[in-house]
Amino acid sequence: MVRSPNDYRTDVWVDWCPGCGNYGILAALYKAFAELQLDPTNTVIVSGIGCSGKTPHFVKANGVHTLHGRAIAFATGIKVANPNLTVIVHGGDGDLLGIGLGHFIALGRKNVDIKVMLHDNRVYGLTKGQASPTLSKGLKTKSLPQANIINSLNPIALALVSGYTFVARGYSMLSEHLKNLIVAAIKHKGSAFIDILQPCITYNNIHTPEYYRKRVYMLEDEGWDPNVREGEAQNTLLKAIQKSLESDERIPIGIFYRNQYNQTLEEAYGQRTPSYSKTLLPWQKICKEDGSPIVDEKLFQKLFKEYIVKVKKG
Amino acid sequence: MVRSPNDYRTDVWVDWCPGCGNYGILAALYKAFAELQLDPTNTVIVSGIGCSGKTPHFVKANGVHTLHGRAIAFATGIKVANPNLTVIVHGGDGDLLGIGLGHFIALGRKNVDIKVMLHDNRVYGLTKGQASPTLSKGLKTKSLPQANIINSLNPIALALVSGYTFVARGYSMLSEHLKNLIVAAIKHKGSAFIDILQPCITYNNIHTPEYYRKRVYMLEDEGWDPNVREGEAQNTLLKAIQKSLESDERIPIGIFYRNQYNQTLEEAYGQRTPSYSKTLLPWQKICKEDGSPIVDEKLFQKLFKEYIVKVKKG
Amino acid sequence: MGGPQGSGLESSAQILSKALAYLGYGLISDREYFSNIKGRHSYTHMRISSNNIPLALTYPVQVLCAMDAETVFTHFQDLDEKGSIVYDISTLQTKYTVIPSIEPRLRERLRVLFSELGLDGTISSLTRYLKAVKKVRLIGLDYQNIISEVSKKFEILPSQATRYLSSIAVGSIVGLTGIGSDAIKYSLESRFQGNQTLVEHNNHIIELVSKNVREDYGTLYELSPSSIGLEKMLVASGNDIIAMAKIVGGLRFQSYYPITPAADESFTLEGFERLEVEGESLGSLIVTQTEDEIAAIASAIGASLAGVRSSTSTSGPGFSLMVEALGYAGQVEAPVVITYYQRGAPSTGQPTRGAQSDLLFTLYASHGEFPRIVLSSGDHLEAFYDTILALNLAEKYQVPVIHLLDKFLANCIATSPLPDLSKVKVERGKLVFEMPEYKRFNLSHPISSRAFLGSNTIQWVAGDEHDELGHIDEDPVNRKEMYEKRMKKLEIMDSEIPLEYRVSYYGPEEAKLLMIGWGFTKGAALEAIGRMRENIKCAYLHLKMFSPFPAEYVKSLLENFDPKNIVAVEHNYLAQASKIIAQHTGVKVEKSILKYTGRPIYVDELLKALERVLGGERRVVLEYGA
Amino acid sequence: MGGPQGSGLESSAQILSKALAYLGYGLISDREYFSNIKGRHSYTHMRISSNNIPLALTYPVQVLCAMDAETVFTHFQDLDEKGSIVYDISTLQTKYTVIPSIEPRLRERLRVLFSELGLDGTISSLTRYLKAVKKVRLIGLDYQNIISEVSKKFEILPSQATRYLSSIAVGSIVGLTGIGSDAIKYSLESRFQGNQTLVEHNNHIIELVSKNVREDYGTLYELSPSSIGLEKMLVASGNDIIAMAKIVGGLRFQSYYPITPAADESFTLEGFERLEVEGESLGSLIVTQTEDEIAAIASAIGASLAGVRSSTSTSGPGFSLMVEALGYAGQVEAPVVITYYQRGAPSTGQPTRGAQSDLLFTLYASHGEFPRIVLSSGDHLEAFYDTILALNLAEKYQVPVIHLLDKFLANCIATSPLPDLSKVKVERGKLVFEMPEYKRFNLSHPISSRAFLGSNTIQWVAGDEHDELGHIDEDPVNRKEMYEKRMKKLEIMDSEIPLEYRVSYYGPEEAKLLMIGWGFTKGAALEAIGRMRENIKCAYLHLKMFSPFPAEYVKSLLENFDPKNIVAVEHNYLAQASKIIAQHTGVKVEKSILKYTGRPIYVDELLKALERVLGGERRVVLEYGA
Ligand SMILES: Cc1ncc(C[n+]2csc(CCOP(=O)(O)OP(=O)(O)O)c2C)c(N)n1
Ligand SMILES: Cc1ncc(C[n+]2csc(CCOP(=O)(O)OP(=O)(O)O)c2C)c(N)n1
Ligand code: SF4
Ligand code: SF4
Ligand SMILES: [Mg+2]
Ligand SMILES: [Mg+2]
Repeated sequence: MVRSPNDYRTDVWVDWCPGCGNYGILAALYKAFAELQLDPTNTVIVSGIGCSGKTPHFVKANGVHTLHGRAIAFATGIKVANPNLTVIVHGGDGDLLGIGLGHFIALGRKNVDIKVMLHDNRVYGLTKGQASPTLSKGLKTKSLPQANIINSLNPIALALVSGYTFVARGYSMLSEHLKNLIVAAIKHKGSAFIDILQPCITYNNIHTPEYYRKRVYMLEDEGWDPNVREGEAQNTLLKAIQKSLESDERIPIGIFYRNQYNQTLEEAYGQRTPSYSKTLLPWQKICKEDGSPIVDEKLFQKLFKEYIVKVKKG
Repeated sequence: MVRSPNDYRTDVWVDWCPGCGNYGILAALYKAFAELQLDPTNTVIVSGIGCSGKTPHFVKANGVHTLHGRAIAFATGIKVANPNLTVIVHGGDGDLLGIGLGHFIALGRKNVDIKVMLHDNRVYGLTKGQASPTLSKGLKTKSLPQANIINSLNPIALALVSGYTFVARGYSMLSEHLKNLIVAAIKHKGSAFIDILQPCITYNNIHTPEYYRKRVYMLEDEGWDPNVREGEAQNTLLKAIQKSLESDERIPIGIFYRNQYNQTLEEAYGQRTPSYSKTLLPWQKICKEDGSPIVDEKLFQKLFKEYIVKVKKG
Repeated sequence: MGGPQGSGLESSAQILSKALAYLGYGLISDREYFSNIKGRHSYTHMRISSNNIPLALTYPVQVLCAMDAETVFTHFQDLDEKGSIVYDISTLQTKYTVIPSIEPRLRERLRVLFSELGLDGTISSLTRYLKAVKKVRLIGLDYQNIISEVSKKFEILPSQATRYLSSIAVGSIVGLTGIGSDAIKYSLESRFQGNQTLVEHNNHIIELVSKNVREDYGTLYELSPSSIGLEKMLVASGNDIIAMAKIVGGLRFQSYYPITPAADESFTLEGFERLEVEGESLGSLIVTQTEDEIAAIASAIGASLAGVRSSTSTSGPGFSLMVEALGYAGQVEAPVVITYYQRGAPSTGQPTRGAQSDLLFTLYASHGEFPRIVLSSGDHLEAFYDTILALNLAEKYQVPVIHLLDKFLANCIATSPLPDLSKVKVERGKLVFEMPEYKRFNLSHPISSRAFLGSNTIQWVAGDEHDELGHIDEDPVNRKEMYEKRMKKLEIMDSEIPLEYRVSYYGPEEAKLLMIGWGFTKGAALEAIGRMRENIKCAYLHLKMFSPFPAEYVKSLLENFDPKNIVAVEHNYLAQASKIIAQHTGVKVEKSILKYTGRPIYVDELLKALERVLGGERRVVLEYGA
Repeated sequence: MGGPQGSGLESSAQILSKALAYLGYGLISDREYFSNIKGRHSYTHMRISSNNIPLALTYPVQVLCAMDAETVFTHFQDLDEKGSIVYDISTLQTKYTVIPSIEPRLRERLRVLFSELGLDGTISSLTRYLKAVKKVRLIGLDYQNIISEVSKKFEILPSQATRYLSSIAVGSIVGLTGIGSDAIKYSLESRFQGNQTLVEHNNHIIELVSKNVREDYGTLYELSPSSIGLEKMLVASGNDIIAMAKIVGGLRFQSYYPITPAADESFTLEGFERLEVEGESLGSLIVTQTEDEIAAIASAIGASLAGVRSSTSTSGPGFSLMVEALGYAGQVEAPVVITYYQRGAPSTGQPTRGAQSDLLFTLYASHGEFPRIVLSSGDHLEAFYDTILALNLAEKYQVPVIHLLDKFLANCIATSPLPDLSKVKVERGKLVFEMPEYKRFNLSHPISSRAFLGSNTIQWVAGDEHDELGHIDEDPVNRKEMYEKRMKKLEIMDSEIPLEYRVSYYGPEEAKLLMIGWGFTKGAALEAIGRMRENIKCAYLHLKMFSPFPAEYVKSLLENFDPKNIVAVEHNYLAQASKIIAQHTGVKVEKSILKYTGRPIYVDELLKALERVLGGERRVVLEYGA
């Protein structure tokens, strides 16, 4: 059976505000899934809390809607437990770069094969529009009583410095382009990050589709090559960081950086413990037919011999 | 009274392992305090948990020994409540870059005038030598059962990307040089970070004084200029990031980056609320002599007029 | 009044509230909404009285004002016999089956019900049924027409005029109750602070609709003049009144991480950072949004150590993250106030619904043992005084104080008299500003003198067990003494804090039936006392302070009642307060009336439940409300 | 045996333990140490028996082996009349005043005591006093001499030879007790796994010292041959035995963030990642160090959702951070085991000391209400079975399980018989691997069929209140049903989990005095039963499961006792378990014997305290131990 984008829709009513950028992300996701013909039973969307956090309910694939800021931590457990799953994280900018920042960076360090989609609307949507970590200092979106007083983070630079091996930016209103990024991220082996510019129609009257229309341009149009060649990771990284510092007046989208040479954490575990790669943990036997543990008296004594003392006779 | 380094010592027994790099940090701190003639009653050392976390007890100045990973968050409250205080954070690499990473980055964003001293020993000292976020993948220090499986972070690059306006690296065994860095950091207005290479004699048999002796060199010897000139922050930043990527074989110490042009959070609050700068919060009056609140019936009705309805007569 | 979230209903409720207050009426108004920004069903449930300030909500309602078809389908059963329903006649042909935002379970219930009643699922058939069977007055209006008129009259785009839709609700209620146009004008002026266009446009719709309604149906619910007799009234939500109290109480530092239903308090506080009255500054208030809740409480404790009255506001998920630092505050004897608005739990639960299921958690949160105060409030004015009390007790006893509230109170708008500030004092406890050999944790008394960081002292503070100076100390004798120093505060607080701050008894002394509750339950319980049938005298024991718990008083009081006539009334499953009673007094409250749907307890259902309890039922679970 | 932390004492204790086990003796050995890596005072308190496995520690001790002067000053009062002290004669002139690591309070106590006794503060005067007044045998050795000899003999640097200092302690005990050289050889081989140099060097010192001691003082404490009769013994710390149990129980994923006293368990587990026996793989175990405790529990829950038996181990501060995710597990019905080692609290507290002060916290941690299991263990073998029980119950009931232990157990090395694996089963509960319209939260039964992510199903999981599919749902009827579905599990668990897993009664049926305790208290209580004077029959009620609490059994049992003869024995201030009893049964346990210095309850002090309780005291606070 060939799955169409529509086959990944659930019956759940999508309750984002009309005009919200999240619709574009969802559409791109459906299309990417269809293009890759992902098996919904082997795909898991993990999310945090926020408007963005609702994504899994709208997708017919396994969905784990977790806690604010913790999606990556849950996802890491899922992926390490079963590396066969395609694991995708959807989170907000407050979610991933505010409360969840520690996990966001840890994922870069670990290079677990998880794809992180940042719904970057520069506000805390679901709590009614407070400033998020990607809102620049001095800006006053309509829901703020006063201008934002804290400097913003640069998600791309941060992901690069953290060790993500695939770093990209997309724009929710350019759904085809975004779909391609998602496909590339899923195909990539290792931790992947897409900063998705997502207009919040209700609370963010600065970063509107209008705003982005004027500023967004595609890296590929400039002939940008994000790919690391063997041994040249550092140069490519530095170049990508430089690109990421480009001012707000011209916003590049596309793949900034892609490094195919780094070992994933799952691979490292497999190297350390070959049986980990041979039989997936969930399907490893832990007891016999009758329910008794596979570690029986004999195996127990062998396995734990350093703790067992054979008492001297007589 | 002129204070000597010794005047900043307490009677508490310093219970670090003999030969620990922390001694060098402590010595540099005493000297820096003496050079700046810091008033102990107006100085606060805030620490997390770890071998590094014990620092405040050894210094005769206010000391707040907080929770693992949270020193920066406590320090931010202290400094914002009383910007007159000199506030210094001492933390471990697990403390600041593991569990406390979110706060570490948040401080960069906020540019609160706090000085962060990272006791970078690449292990979790006080819990007996597990790998910390600055230990490279593949290394196996003597306390690890197997080689470290997770990539390390680059503290300098991270601090730069986070927005710290003063970023430096010191080495605990070069106490005079380190002292100078501490002095410069304290003199700097804004969030300052010093990555202090600190041999852990007990658990880290790789990053020993021997190791560092061979690799460490001083930025100033290369004529490095860390200072941002007006309007050139981005270039200087990029250059500093590039420098921070220098491989482990040659380790630069000194000031990587210094930006004097950014507003601190305290300044921003003062701008928003002039009385904040006029009278320090702790000394603002909140009640009258008799204990009644300064907001009396009359002021209450004026202050909260939008919530008060005068009932129509008759 | 119901309609889609984000369509202006919240503002309509405010406009109505102020207009009614202007006329001297008492009101309470609950807002129910989904965890959603736009489109899902929300409603305001308002109760108005001309002779007192209503304390709780009740069903059925007299008027249902539906901005959309979903509201009709969701609420038609809430309507009283002979009540009135205002609805949009353009929705007459709308079937419930085509409304995507109706949740599956409600849709299923409607399907069953409509098929039983033989209705075809349209608004039209439903309203006909209501008229025929429940004698409901049908007030069908053409909303689109009204909007077009406005758009024409003011020469604005129809899409812009749509923003005024919710004023149709206000207009119809104004028409039905006879609220005067001066009151509406007053209220609009106050709501739109100088934006005359908004005042004019809204006013126009309200006048238009109210005139139509009045002409066609009469002033069906004409309000008699108020006999309440207040000259001034506070009209505020729980969030707002607590913000005001914090300012009066001398708060200078509030940290928070956004979370429903706490964030509105911080939002309100942000409006007062300058603390200016007529250009003169009373000080300054720092309101700071942190990177997470851990940072929120940590920085509040930091500010407290520096000598500033500080607090943080949060809800369940946020408090769960604050637990470690709460223990730190306990261990280092730092005053700090946590304003805790309970919501539907566990976990993310029901973020925008109410509950009282976090009581046991707050009492024991964080590892280890340390003294804390847990204080809860039952209504707006109580919350006002308690907020200041919380700030005082935190500093006086150098302990963390958890002020336990809930979403019901947070979002309810209520009228109340102005607080009596002559009753309010600021107490900062034992302070010292200069001392050469200062010992922060002097063992000579459980409550040591407190110095601010930055005064003429040096101090050390550590979450490790420490000596008198604050340095780490593992000596067993010091451990015991320092542990006891802290724990002794529990006894001191218990003996010093007056009983009237901790528990209140309402009702006749010789009552037969005793309700025990806390927090927002108060309103419904008090109303129930008044409305219970004559021969059953009821009373209500309102618990406010759970730590230190007024064990002796509660015990001796309970002994006056027949155990089968004592009933816990709570918004949780376990009857948590009664567990605490058992723990402290050995008295097990065996009966309970509980509700955990996320909606408040209504007076009418409580009355029915009380009858069932009298009839012998041990546990009644309430479930009314959409 | 005492000496500076980091000087090899831990290893000495292990060597002695294995040697003693080899000879069939029973032993229990507690390790006390500061939150410090090197230099502060640490000691091992060991009790050895030839006719049974000792369950608890007691004072006074027969032999005190001091590696340094600080040990002598810290422990001389622990010595029995006529006991023996082994010490370094080169410290004879050392005064307590020059030892910087002695904490101020102990120094002050020594000052007072020595001045009362007219001693000058040197080891020399103190030992003379001990000999004269307490008839203590003085075994002075020249440690430096011994080390020099070794350094000469093996041609190693003296600084290197110093590493063997702690073997002097082993040697002296071997000498005094007559442990055979075969036992020591066996033990050294096993400890140093093939490193013959270490075996040889250590063995040499041990032989040398033991010979000297035996020659000069005789085998003062010659152990009679063991009558225990076990062929094999487990010699392990609590941390280790739990690691073994997890492996037997089928654990496949352990996440952790380092913390004392939990981390050693994960460290042990890491050694078994490959799960290989003689080259054959039994599977694999992922042990993963996370960025913080929040990630630790979140990833364990994630692994659990993917179908893997998972757990995380932590202590108070870590658990405090796990609270939010704990509620998530409760809400989404995810099995997960949290192995929780209590330590001195609150806050950072006493990181390396023991306590039982987190019980109430674990019962109510996280906002809202959800079923959980809280299970505690009293000794090594109990902990072994309970660990597997925890893994089973978590999956069977799809709830989070908190396995509550403490630092005492974690760090105590004890001998025990090998666990009886025929009693052990793995139970995974209701599983489903394939189902087209799979409903993860099917409402038809409180326990729904569980599918793994990645099996042939699709499921949604949300911390928000959800419908049967797992999608967010705010409908009040669904809310009530889903809430009740979860909470009903409490009743099911209560009715299904056998009583013997939850509570044990020890002692004669017709006892007069009842102790109630939990966790590590068990050992001291059981010994006290045996050692109480003849005419007072004692019993001990060992509580193991606090949620669901075996209320009826406990209630009816307590009714058999005179309330004045029921006493709570706990390592906390509030007598937490007795609070839970009161809450569930209405019975208030009015008497208590409590200890909260961070040191374990010793049998001798417990006996004295029981007498005081019999004499009418309501609350006895214990404080023995350095
Ligand atoms: C621990 C915790 N703190 C706070 C919240 C409240 N909360 C819900 S959504 C949200 C932020 C949403 O912002 P963002 O992550 O940017 O997502 P968006 O809604 O913009 O997609 C917050 C703070 C929560 N659910 N949990
Ligand atoms: C919440 C919490 N988790 C874990 C610990 C245990 N702990 C104590 S020190 C420490 C780490 C120390 O490592 P680092 O921060 O690098 O400091 P160092 O000792 O190396 O100076 C940890 C994990 C704790 N105290 N609190
Ligand atoms: S609030 Fe903003 S982000 Fe959330 S659904 Fe509405 S438009 Fe989208
Ligand atoms: S363990 Fe390492 S960091 Fe800690 S005191 Fe010892 S040498 Fe220093
Ligand atoms: Mg956002
Ligand atoms: Mg470290």
